[in-house]
Amino acid sequence: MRYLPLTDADRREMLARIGVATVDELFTDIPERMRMAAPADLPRAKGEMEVERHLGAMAARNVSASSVPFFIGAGAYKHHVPATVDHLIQRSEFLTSYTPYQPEIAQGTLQYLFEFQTQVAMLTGMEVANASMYDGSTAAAEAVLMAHRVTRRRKAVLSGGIHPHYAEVMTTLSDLAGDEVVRLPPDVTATEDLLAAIDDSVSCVVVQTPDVFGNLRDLRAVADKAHAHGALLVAVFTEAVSLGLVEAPGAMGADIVAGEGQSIGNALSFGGPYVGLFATRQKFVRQMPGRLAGETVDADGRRGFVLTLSTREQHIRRDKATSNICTNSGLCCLAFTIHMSLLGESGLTRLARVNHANAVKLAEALAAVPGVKVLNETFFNEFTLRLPKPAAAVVEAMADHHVLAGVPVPRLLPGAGLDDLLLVASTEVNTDADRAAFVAALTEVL
Amino acid sequence: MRYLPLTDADRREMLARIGVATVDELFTDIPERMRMAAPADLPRAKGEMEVERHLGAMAARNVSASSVPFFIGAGAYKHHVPATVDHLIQRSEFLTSYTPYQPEIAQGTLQYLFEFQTQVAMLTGMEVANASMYDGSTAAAEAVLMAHRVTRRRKAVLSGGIHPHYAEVMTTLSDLAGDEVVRLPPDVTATEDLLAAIDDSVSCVVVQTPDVFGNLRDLRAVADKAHAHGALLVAVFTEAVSLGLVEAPGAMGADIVAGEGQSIGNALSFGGPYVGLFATRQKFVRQMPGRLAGETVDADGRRGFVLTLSTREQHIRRDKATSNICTNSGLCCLAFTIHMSLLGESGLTRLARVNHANAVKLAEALAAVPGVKVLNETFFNEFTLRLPKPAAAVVEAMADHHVLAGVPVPRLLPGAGLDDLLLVASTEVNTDADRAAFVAALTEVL
Amino acid sequence: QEEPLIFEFGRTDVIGVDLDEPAPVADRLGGLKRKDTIGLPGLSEPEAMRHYVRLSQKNYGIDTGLFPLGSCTMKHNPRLNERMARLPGFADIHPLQPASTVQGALALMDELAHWLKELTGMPAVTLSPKAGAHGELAGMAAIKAAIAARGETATRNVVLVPDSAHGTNPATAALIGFTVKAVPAREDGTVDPAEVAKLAGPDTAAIMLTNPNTCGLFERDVVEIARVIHEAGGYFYCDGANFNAIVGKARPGDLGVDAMHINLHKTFSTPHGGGGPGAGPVVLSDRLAAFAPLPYVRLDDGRFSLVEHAAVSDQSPLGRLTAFHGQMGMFVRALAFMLSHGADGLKQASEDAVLNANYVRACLADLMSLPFGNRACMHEVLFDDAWLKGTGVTTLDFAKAMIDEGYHPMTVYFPLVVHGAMLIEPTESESKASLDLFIATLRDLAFAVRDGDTARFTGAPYHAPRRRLDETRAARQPVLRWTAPAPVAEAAE
Amino acid sequence: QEEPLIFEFGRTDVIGVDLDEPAPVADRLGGLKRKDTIGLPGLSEPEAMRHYVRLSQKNYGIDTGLFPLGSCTMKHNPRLNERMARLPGFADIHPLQPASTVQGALALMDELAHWLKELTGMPAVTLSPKAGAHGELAGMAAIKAAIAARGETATRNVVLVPDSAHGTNPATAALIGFTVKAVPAREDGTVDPAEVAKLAGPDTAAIMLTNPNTCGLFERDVVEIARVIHEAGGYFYCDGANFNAIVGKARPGDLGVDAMHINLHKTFSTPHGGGGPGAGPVVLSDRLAAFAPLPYVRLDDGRFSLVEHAAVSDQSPLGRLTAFHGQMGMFVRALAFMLSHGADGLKQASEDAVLNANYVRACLADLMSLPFGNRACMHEVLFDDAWLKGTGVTTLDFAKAMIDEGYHPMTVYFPLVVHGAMLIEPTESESKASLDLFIATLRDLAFAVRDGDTARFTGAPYHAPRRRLDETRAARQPVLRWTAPAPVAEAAE
Repeated sequence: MRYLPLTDADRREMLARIGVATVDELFTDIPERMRMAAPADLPRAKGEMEVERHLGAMAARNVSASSVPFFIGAGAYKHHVPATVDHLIQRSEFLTSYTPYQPEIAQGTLQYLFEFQTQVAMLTGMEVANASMYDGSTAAAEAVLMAHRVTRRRKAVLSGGIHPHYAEVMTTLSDLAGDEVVRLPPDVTATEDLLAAIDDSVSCVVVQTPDVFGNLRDLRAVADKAHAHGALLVAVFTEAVSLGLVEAPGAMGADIVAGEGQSIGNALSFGGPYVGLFATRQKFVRQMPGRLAGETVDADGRRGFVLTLSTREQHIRRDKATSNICTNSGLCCLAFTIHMSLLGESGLTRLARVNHANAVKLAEALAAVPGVKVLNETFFNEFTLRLPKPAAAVVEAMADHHVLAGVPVPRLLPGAGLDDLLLVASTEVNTDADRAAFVAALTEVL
Repeated sequence: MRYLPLTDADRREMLARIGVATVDELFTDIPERMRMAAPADLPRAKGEMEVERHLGAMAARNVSASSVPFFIGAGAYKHHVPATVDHLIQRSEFLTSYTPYQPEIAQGTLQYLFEFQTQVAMLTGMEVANASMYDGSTAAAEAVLMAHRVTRRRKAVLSGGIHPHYAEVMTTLSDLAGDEVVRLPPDVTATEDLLAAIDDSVSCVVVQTPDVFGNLRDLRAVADKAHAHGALLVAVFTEAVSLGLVEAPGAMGADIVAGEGQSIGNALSFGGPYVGLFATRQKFVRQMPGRLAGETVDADGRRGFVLTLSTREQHIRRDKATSNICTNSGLCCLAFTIHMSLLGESGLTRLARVNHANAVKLAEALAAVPGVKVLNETFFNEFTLRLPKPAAAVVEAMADHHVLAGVPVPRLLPGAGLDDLLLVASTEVNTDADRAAFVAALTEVL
Repeated sequence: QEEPLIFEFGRTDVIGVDLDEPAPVADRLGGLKRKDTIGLPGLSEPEAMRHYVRLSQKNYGIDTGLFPLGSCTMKHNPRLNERMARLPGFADIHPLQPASTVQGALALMDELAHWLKELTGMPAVTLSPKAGAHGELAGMAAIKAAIAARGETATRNVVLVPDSAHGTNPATAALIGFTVKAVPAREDGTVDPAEVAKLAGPDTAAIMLTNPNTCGLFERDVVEIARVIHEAGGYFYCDGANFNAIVGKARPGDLGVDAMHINLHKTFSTPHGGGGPGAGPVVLSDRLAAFAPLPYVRLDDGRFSLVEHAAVSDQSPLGRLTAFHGQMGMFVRALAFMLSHGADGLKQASEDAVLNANYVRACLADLMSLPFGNRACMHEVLFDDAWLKGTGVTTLDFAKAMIDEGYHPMTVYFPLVVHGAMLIEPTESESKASLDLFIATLRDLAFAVRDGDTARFTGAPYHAPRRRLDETRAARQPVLRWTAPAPVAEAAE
Repeated sequence: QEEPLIFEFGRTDVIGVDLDEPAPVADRLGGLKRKDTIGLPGLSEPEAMRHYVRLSQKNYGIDTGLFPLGSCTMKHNPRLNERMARLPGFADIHPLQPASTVQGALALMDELAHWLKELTGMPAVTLSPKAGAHGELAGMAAIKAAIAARGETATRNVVLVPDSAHGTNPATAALIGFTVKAVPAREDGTVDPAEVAKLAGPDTAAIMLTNPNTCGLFERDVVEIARVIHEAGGYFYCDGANFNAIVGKARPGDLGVDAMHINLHKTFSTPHGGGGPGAGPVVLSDRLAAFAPLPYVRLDDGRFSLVEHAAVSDQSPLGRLTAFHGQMGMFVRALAFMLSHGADGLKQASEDAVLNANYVRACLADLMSLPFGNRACMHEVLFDDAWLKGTGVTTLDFAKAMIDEGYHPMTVYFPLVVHGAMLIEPTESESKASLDLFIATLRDLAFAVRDGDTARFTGAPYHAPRRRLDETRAARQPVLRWTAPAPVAEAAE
């Protein structure tokens, strides 16, 4: 077997050195009747060529985003990732390294994490950021738990503009922890009265911008009221590129920012792995979950980086830890930070302008389709359409026309009476031809 | 522009430091009327996404070998290359390094070249090998020139079983150098009388095995007669995998072996880049063309490797050099040597057995198609069919049935009266289904 | 040459990605356009390439040397798996595409689930957890839900956790409101069922047991422990971090396990990537299957679909634990690893991993101290620092000296149950020659300790990108991001 | 840790590629089955991965640092190009597929040809040469064929080559039977047309001139030289190795060039790969276009075809120079580079390359000696060793000391026309910050020379994978392959 270096001769020699006759003698702690007599009922080893054929055939049964006009967003976005990013993250020294517990031989990882943290802090307008979470939804759920720790309260208020999956994750975790979640009803046009829900019992208000329907939210009034009541504002985003064009949550008063970083550097990959971004104020840093890289010096006085503030973590505190997390999204952070370095401020802001311009053009073109209405006053690169038919059926019909048109709202919010709503996203990958194909297919199927 | 780090501010600062006002002042040696006033009449810069689309569309207009039942050989073979190979050759330190002129910081390249040379020598049954040539055909042409140098004669005899492209390259180069080439007529069934062509004026006899029609050649009698007349035997091969199963040229008396190494580690890539293998006897080493890595020690006495015997080369000898070559196929050698290391003796010989078995099965299946005749007595993984119709038309028709059936002999040898012959190759990538598709399509179009 | 931070040489007007500026449109930002600059430095592509390549050169990886980090399972990461995960049909599909356009992806998840269930002997699996600790959360949440369904939420709230457990175990239990009670290990490093019986009762929600445990030993009384817990009405959560030792040799389902997460990045070789991403699917017994989190894949009449919402009639009160369906990229890699090995290869891999660890044990037992005696271990061998006593060399010093010999150190100071722990896991990916060199190096170091060559250890590492780093300073005065240096007044010229 | 040779740790029974043994067949080998064993060592995949990764770590590349190798043009190698070259539609097609199945490939060759012709202002191009020297061969062969077509083979057989030329120039001319005559350079490092006129005559086949030349200077009298050669009835072969300095600034066709090879791996960034593969297409003037080697691409009615055989009526007596159609993999990369830059970007790249070289010159001119005075250079700057005279430090020593500072040395002892040459080519890929650091380092070294710190140079490198290697020994007792050590008689135990 190509992955196993030992030969039978090696095995015999080693068993002799150990002083046992067979390898099974090393497994005698397993109760004999529990030992498997035969291998599992699964196929035998395959060569590389056969594995490629097997998995290649599965891959070929999926319609990839690049192969069709593609307008799906709702928490994951199709962006172009430079070839350099994928090349670099496959460097053996990055790919096959471990959590940098031995910092002297892990400065590569530690330095990029330090750079990543700084980029995330800058981007969100916050003071500090951690070295990433699993994804945006778990980052948001951890933000709520953190807000509880900071405020010593246990009730979170969730805007109706939050991505339903995110709201569900927050709810699941809060239910498990015995905390309370007040989830406002779906708010398609950003008209909910969040302020009314804030009182002295609330630990945090969680608001997403752009929200799941694409609306941009001005957080300032919410921040003010939350702060007046001793609560925190948790700002959530699912489209990191928006931060290149839209006011940063930090500038609008957010205390914790949790978001999804997939858009920068990471593939769609059917939902994972992604990279959760998490930033907060300096004063809350010891309540922050997740791994942190920090600057220090070595025995010769040279600058170096280490994992730090690990007393917050489960290795040390065990059942008193801020979180049970002991993984981050290392390689996805790396992809994020490389892509962000390539973009820089000029590139990110331009990318954001291209996204917005493409979305505006698309919205205008779709608004002209009879029976179709764009519901958004404001948006970045995603907006909500009202269709004259159920959106799910329209999306299926358009897929037959080789256009992936967006996410039917009932897929996210079944039974909410929003069956005729469709979320549509447009990024830099969309061309005029893509937009024309969308309009033509939509006109056809309506 | 993403590849250019200088900003306009940098440029201004640097021009000031140099002491010129504009960059054009650095180009004043170019006669003014010869300087281009406007940029070339070519498109402007494209972003990565646009380049991908442009080239991707071109790529999509080609039928790739993996996408259809594929049986084309005749000098380039479709084999499976492990993912590890391509990963490793893309390591920055291999990919972006130069010819190892500074050996202290190029031991990586030098050691793998030394390993490569040893592998090639072992494989061909020869004493020494160089660090590769451009491809098999140029290696063969260089072998002829080398034979002239060694024997101080200038007439080469070429077997009629040599790949016509190879024979043409040898002829072109010999014509240019004013040397003589006697090219025997195409020899479909390996029945030519090579011995009769050998006399005391001949510098070398060049024989390919397996030959272009797939026949295996026993070189021993030719070697004996050549040696008796003071001539050398140059053995050529185009399918390196055959050496895993068939007697090595060195064991059959070859003095120089020149062959194509593409089959091991390298993609088809429409004909290039490939890797020429070149091996000979120790006593001829100073007449050998091409780069050589050799073992030595450093100032601390530790083993190390350097380029050596460069006095043969054009840097030093200029117009007296053994060859004008100053490039090898570095990265293709690396791919070859990695793949060969992964195979090892067990893997290479098994790979060869699989190739042979697949070819035998295919030959048997095709021989059963009415009107089709397999002409070979012997073969490794390629053989010649006689068809009842012109082969070129059959291949085109089968391509419409999504089977790439082989190379019509007239494509290689137009006007030779061999229009009904088809070269067919089969490697480890072919499955039973592929063979069935071949038989079905052939039956259909005949 | 030192490698600066991107903030020290990047510039906000440099770009490494070419995009045309769009034609102006009437914006739809409603006045929320960003006003301030961000300060993000840009690098041209050549600068970025060199920066990250040079950073990588300061790292150690499996590909560069033996990585004997016990409990972390640093095995070979096949590049075939990387290639497969990058097929556009897997990497370039959106989680919310219509099911008709992702049948292959759903089929892959289904096939992975099948392998995991067969290998563990468990009837159900949830794929969505994003990492081992996330899997623990999913499994313990299922247990909590099952207890709730029994109406025992108020009374059944204690989770038993052995001292030797990973820190994530108690952290997870506590996170979701359980009370954690420690189970002491007996002298041989394993859990005594009698001890468990003493602690088990009507308040027992579950035991969280790692098996093989973090001392590298198989819990030989696992069946009895399962029986005791089940008898008390609790559930058996198994931490599957060390499943790699027994794949193909024993099935957790046969041992009485109710839930177990599987670290795909350990047992099934998806790359660790400097700390992630991982993937932590959880296999579940019949008793817990109904309480798996959403979403999951369903097959009806040859069509796969994704169940993303609980039907009203559904038993499961447990919702989502993450936005989408889990770590697809890792699923592809893990399945490629499984297919490549096959049932036979996976068993052989377990055996080789155990053989390698025992070989290391046998070759070092005369010099280094084994806290539980010189008996067979599983895939990793645990030494303590008894043999260093009085030498002036600590476990940490010894570890750092290994760096100077070109090795990544083993896991140190874990598990907590032995003093100055050194936990060595060679994995099945090491050849005998590689182990022999490693063993010779450790023996050489051990002799140096004996010979009193203390400075070689206390000052180590000497030959690494950095000497020993001051972790205390990092924690006391945390500097967690770059900030622009204060402008220095320029001296008058 | 030293990295052994594969022969020292690989074993013939170890396999890193899994294949099933085929069912036995009646072989068709006619008794030519291999009888002996080969001796090839095999490595498991983890062993192979580590071996080659560790070997790579002993190399220096553009990605790891500035690579100022004059005349070699070590510029950034975009990974986009690698990705494009690996598209199955390019990498996985066979050179002898029916033309109908490779229309995209032929279109790519046609488009690349168009770019090369436009950028050089030449009407024809042959793509098949495999490297620069192979391109020289193609170009000089075309000249030889043209002379033959004129019936002057016997009389017109001298090729003029300046002293400063690459060694491949005289080697190529000699290889195909020309007599080489040297043209001395004038004091300013360029060729004097008067000198050419003296040598030119009815025996003149061609001049081979590198422009910009290997001293980094543009041959300012190139037009006059072309006129002189043409008047004598000869052809102007231009070595295009340094074309990267003038792309978008001047066109060789306008300067009177008849043939010029283009190193795609220099000017258009296909990776050097430790010494290859290269690619050396040759552009040709109208006078030579008919004598291009086979094969070439033709477009008729929107269909591309490949002309692989000369028609009987064809003028060209020149056949194939290589088995297939050239370095397709490099064509894809080069075209990706061209498309990415566009006409505007290519011009900017030339300007930046020249700017960078002149900046280095301006910043070092006070310490190091410029053989032709402190005047503007093109894309590379040439220093000699006059400034080292009497210091006990040679050009080679200085170069090796640069290694200790983390830099790859510049080209040394080439061109031969100046003593102890040091030829620095930064390329357009370096940032100003990178150059400033490089310059500061060289200045620091230059001061160390002045200060008499000789050992820092003569003993260098100290901090490299190897100290200085004994090249004489390698040449005197050549060891060109591994051989099994003689078996040592085992001592009786």
